[in-house]
Amino acid sequence: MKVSYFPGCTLKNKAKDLDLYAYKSAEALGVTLEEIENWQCCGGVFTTANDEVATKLSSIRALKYAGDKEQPLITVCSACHNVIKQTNYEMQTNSQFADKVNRYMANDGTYNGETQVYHYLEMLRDLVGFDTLKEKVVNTLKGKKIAAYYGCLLLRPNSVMRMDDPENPTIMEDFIRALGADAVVYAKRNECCGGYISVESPESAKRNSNAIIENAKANGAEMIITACPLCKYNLVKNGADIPVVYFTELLAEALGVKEDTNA
Amino acid sequence: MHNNKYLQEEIIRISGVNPSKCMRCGKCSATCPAYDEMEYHPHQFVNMVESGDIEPLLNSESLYKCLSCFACIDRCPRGVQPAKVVEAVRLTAIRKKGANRMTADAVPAMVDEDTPQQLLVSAFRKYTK
Amino acid sequence: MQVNEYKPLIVAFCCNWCSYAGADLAGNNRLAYPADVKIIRVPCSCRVNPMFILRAFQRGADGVIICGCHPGDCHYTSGNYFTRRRMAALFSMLDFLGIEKERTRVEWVSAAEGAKFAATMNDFVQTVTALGENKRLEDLRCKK
Amino acid sequence: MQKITREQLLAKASELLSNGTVSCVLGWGLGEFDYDVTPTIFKSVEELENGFVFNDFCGANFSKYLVNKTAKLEGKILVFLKPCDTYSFNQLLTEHRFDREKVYAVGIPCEGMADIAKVKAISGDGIAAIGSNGDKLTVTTLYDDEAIVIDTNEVLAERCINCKSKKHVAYDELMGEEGDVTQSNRFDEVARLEAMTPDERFAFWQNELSRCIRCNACRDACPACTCEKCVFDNPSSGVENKSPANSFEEKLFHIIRAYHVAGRCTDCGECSRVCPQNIPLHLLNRKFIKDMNEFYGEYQAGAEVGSRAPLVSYTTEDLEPGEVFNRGENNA
Amino acid sequence: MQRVGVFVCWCGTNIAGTVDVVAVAEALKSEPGVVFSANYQYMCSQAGQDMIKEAIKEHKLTGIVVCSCSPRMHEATFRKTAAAAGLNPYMVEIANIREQCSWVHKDMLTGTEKAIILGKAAIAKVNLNAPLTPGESPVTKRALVIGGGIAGIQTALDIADAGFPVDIVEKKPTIGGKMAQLDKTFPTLDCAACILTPKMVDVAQHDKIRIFSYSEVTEVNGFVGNFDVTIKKNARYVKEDVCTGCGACVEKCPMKRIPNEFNLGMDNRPAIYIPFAQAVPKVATIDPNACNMLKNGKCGVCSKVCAAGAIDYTQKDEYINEKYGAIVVATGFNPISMDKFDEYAYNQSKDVITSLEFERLTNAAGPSAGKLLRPSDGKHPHTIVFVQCVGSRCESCAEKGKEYCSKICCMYTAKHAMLTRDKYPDTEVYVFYIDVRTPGKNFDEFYRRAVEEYGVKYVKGMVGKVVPEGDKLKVQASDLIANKQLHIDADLVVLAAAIEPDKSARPLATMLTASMDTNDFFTEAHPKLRPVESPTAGVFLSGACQGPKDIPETVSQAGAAASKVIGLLAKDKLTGNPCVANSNELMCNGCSSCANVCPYGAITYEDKEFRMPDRTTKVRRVAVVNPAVCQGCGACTVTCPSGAMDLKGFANLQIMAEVDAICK
Repeated sequence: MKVSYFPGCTLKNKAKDLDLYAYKSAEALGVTLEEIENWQCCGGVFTTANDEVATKLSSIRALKYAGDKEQPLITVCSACHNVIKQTNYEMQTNSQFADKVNRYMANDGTYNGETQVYHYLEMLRDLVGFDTLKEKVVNTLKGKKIAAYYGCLLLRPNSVMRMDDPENPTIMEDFIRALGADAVVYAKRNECCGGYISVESPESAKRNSNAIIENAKANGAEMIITACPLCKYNLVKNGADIPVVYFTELLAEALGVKEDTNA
Repeated sequence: MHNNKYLQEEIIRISGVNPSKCMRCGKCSATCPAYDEMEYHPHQFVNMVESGDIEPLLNSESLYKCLSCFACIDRCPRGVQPAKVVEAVRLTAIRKKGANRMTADAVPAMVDEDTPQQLLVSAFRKYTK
Repeated sequence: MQVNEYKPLIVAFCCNWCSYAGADLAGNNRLAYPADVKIIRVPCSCRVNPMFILRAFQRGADGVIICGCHPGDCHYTSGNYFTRRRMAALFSMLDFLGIEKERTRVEWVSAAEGAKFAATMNDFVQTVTALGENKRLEDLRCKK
Repeated sequence: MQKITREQLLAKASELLSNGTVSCVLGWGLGEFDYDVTPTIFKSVEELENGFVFNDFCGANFSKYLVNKTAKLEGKILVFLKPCDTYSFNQLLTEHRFDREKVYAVGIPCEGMADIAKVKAISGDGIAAIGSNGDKLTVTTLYDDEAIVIDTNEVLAERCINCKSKKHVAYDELMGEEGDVTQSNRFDEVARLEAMTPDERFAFWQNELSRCIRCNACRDACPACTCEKCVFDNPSSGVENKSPANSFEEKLFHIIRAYHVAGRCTDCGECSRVCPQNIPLHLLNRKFIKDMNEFYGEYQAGAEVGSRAPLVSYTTEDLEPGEVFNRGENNA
Repeated sequence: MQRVGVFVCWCGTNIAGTVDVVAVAEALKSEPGVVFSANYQYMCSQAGQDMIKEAIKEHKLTGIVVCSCSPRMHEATFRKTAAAAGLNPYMVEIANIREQCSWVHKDMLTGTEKAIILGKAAIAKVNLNAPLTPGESPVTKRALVIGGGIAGIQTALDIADAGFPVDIVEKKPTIGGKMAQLDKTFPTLDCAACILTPKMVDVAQHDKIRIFSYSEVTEVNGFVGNFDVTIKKNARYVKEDVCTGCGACVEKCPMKRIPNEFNLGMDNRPAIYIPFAQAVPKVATIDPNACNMLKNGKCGVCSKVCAAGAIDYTQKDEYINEKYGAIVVATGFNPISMDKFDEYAYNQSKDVITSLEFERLTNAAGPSAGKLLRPSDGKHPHTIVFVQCVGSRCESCAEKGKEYCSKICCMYTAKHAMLTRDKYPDTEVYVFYIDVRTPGKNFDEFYRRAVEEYGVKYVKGMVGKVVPEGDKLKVQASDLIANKQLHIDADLVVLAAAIEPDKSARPLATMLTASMDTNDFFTEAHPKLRPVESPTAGVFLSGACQGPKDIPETVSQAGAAASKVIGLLAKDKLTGNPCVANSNELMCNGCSSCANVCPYGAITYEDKEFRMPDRTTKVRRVAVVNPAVCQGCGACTVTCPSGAMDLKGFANLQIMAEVDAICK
């Protein structure tokens, strides 16, 4: 299976692990990630304003690129996923906006939200299948107590993201279980770490992140996994005393492709 | 209280939110992770826009405290979408000339060696125009 | 009295439960409307067959109005919903054939809306009077 | 030029007759002229070989005939259905008008049928014979020595130019390849009329409908007009009328007929095909279809058996009759 | 040709003031069919009516037209007058020349002119009138109540006390419904069991009531007065008439770990069980999904210990056919699922419970024997947070929750809060509310007492998030009055879940052709004036299946429904409205359009044989209207393309005759 892949700015820089292991693991699962040519940064956050067009064009270019190749578009960073998925939804549902965008991008032909956007986790669940994944695990993570941290971007707004139940998601827990580990369910897994607020008021980010870590630990977590570089940054920076790793790294480890990456 | 009809309509247009759908349950403010940072809270944004009392919001630091985590949007029983109102008010404020919240000069002081690009991009998109 | 003044002929179909009662209430309150309006009582607005409307025009009516309970208040629960669809289709078709669209109307009048009934009739008569005689749908043989 | 040939259909019909699947065949039979093809019941292979035809004038929609024929004839009837006919077939089943068990339906592909009026417009009157050869019709007339060759595409019937579907929605057996629902421009002409002023529209329809000679061909051919007793034939209906003595046709007959089939009309176009006065009667039906699609959501009568037509259905949020005009003005 | 008499009323000066009644009577004299025309000051007076009667007899009138006030006023009067003179009452037509003429027009000339035209229209119509006789149908004097909660129980008792046999169909093994699970009832705080269980016993002992428990309705045919119902009695593998309810089997059953639905899964029951001590009927039921004997053929303990020999592992579902004159729907409600509201952590912590679960926790017969203990660790909770409106008052397009107010939550929450503070004064009790809605007798007083006397902390605001951490539930909420975000470490969180109609209601409504709203509540025949009747004749509504209700409301509606049923069953025959649709089978196509628009399900189809002109016969499908069910709206007449369907009293020809008369 070949899919279009949008890595995003951080994955080529501070979050190289997220990217690298995504590639390696996909390969091990028989999925080829075809990186979009000349992709541009999604902008990090989606603006909900009706009258913002320019800030959404980079996402639409990526979407259209995948659409032209008749491939689903796979994202791995939560923020990219949120921005691209919300932009695509707006293209599907807001004809005025779509019209404006298509005029803007006159040279590239029209696009009306036809591309299917999957987060890497959704790809594992819906395109690969957790059962298949389970079969491919070589290093079972049995006995590890792992807490999934969703953050806000993967799940909300639910009317658009449609990834899982926004209040009681299971996709990452099912992922953890597929790898053989124990999933720690805790209430704060879908609460915000503070996100970009750490430039505006670091204390706020600290308070939020701390509460998340404490809640995960109180429920027995020995490790936290996430899909978002910013979440990871906030959690680590604000005193996580248990490891916080990208879910792709855990995946690569379980699939036995982590070592040769490092080698 | 001043009723600024023009700004009110502008914010309703940008956000696409109908503030009169609010039934004053306060679940948005109950759910908000940035509540304590804010002078005006999510439900107040909605209610003040509904009554046209916009200026205090425009001048409030609260604009920059919203995390865009969309929890208020998902948990609002009436589908009001308070975060969209906050965003619309903030844009109304920073779209004015010279009203950018962040400048490029300030960046070096903010970063440490682990700062992800995503953080800076997001902050720029949120705080500047 | 002006002898040659044009007086339109209006046929009003009123449902028994709401609009006919609304017309009665207009009478009780002595709310005047032109005598050009002649009311035919039907059990429900959904009893009004498009044939009745065409027949009225054919025989020289200048305007036809159908009055029923407000949507949701139908005595028979759903009759006026059918009326609404049927008349939307019929009126659009008459318009398509070039018949003046102002000659047909559907109005929801409850048993409590005597004032609305009178106001509606005054307005409708005025509209049709301004249009003048119905020539496009009448059957010349039937003209008096 | 049809992709399927008379020989193929004949072979299929003969086979089904011989093996006892059906006891008779409802097919196209030879008429007075080559273009005058008549729906016919064939009861033997011999009758088929002598009388069965299939050419570019086989436009007749057989669905309607099943109502009477299934009631009268013993055994199963084989019927050939073009894609558009299958919609009428389903609609009649929705209305419980015939017994599905008594029919063996064979779907056949259709490349569009010719309009004899268009042929005559090119060849002139006095057609003696029409042959078909590839994409051409060869027309021999009484007055010309040389045969006139006409491109079939030039004389395609209006309903076939705007064909709504090459897909069969009902059959027991399908011959040839299955097609798709097509993107047609069938509502363009309705939209053109809608864009006119009321005066222009009135003039248009006066001109068209005043030609009506009240022959009832439209009603008699219409697969939706299968009433046991038509209101226009029924003295106790109060609207009976049998002759074109007055402006009744313009004012009532065609409006009521269109209204009676509204939501049930599959837009097969038989009304216009059979009209000897060439009145574009299908436009009235299409107006209803277009309106209902726009008011209440897309609905294609006959697309499936048992579907509920817009006029026997409702939602509490439907638009008000007065709003149908506002909508038009906004569009203009 | 009719012989029509015309009677023009003056109504004192009410009509005669603006209409020249003499001229009207004179003008109408020459209309077709008119053989007599008169005017009089008050037609509705005794003298006026006598005049009509005499004229009918003297002139052998076959139809009369009264030009007078609105038919809504005196049509019934003049119909009686006609009937008294031997004329069919439906041969009377009224021309409304008062409300719709003299009262709304000013000058004599136009008034008179219009009155004449209205008279002519009425004459044209009466010329086409035919005598009508209301149809009669017999009434089966037995009622069916579907649902055995307090609504069904009360309805059944009231009907049975009036002397009519009643059957209750209840899908659970016992009647009692939700009320049997409650602890105390607001605002009087009497114990639910103490007031409900005697009623359950009354039902069990009533010689006019039969209970079909563990049963459901599977098919309904027929119409008002003559319903034909199939009831499926699910196999309970225990002979109901033999079982003594001793409970030996329950005690000895080895399969003991089945979640107990009566206690909402907060404790366990065996595979053979009696839901609760006061169950009616008090017989055991075997859960076929749990019983080892039924699943694997191994065990048989209950059979061995049953002294009465009531166990029957071979029992099969049984179908019962019964006829009923009236059907009462009392299918009740359920709290909605909390799955979509996990911001409150219902799925994450045992200590987040619904209000109904709280009822069981505080009920003496509940899983903790009435002691308020946390389900997780059995400890006494010191801080309790109640959250109101969970799933109620949600926007219609929201994917979770209901748009309506569930109505009962404010009061039961006040009750829970008050009782908790009363019994355990050391607990802190918070109630988060959007509005406190207490319209009801002694309701607001009750709520105020909870606040003022019992010290319940009512907070205007909502809970946004519940985070289970350690043995605490961290509650994050807003206090809108103080404009603060609150963080409370609670021990127990109680959610006032919205209520919704029972899932069995929708298929039942289809069987009954009774209409429902988008929320699956049954629709009333009229929201104000006929609140306990469904639009389908003979089907009545009782309790929360029609809308959220508390107990007193349910009981009063149950009584009202019963009185409607009694009124129906007291009749030997039902007289219908004769102005009903009828189908001319010669013209009917059998196309089903009419049935599609009939709101009452009055039209059915049958295959009929017809003789054709050529002496052959043809079988055709034709519509048949049931005059007992048809209400005469006429929707079918317009949808019928062939005009086969017509409405008596408002026939196509009659209305067209009126149109013609007016337009002439």
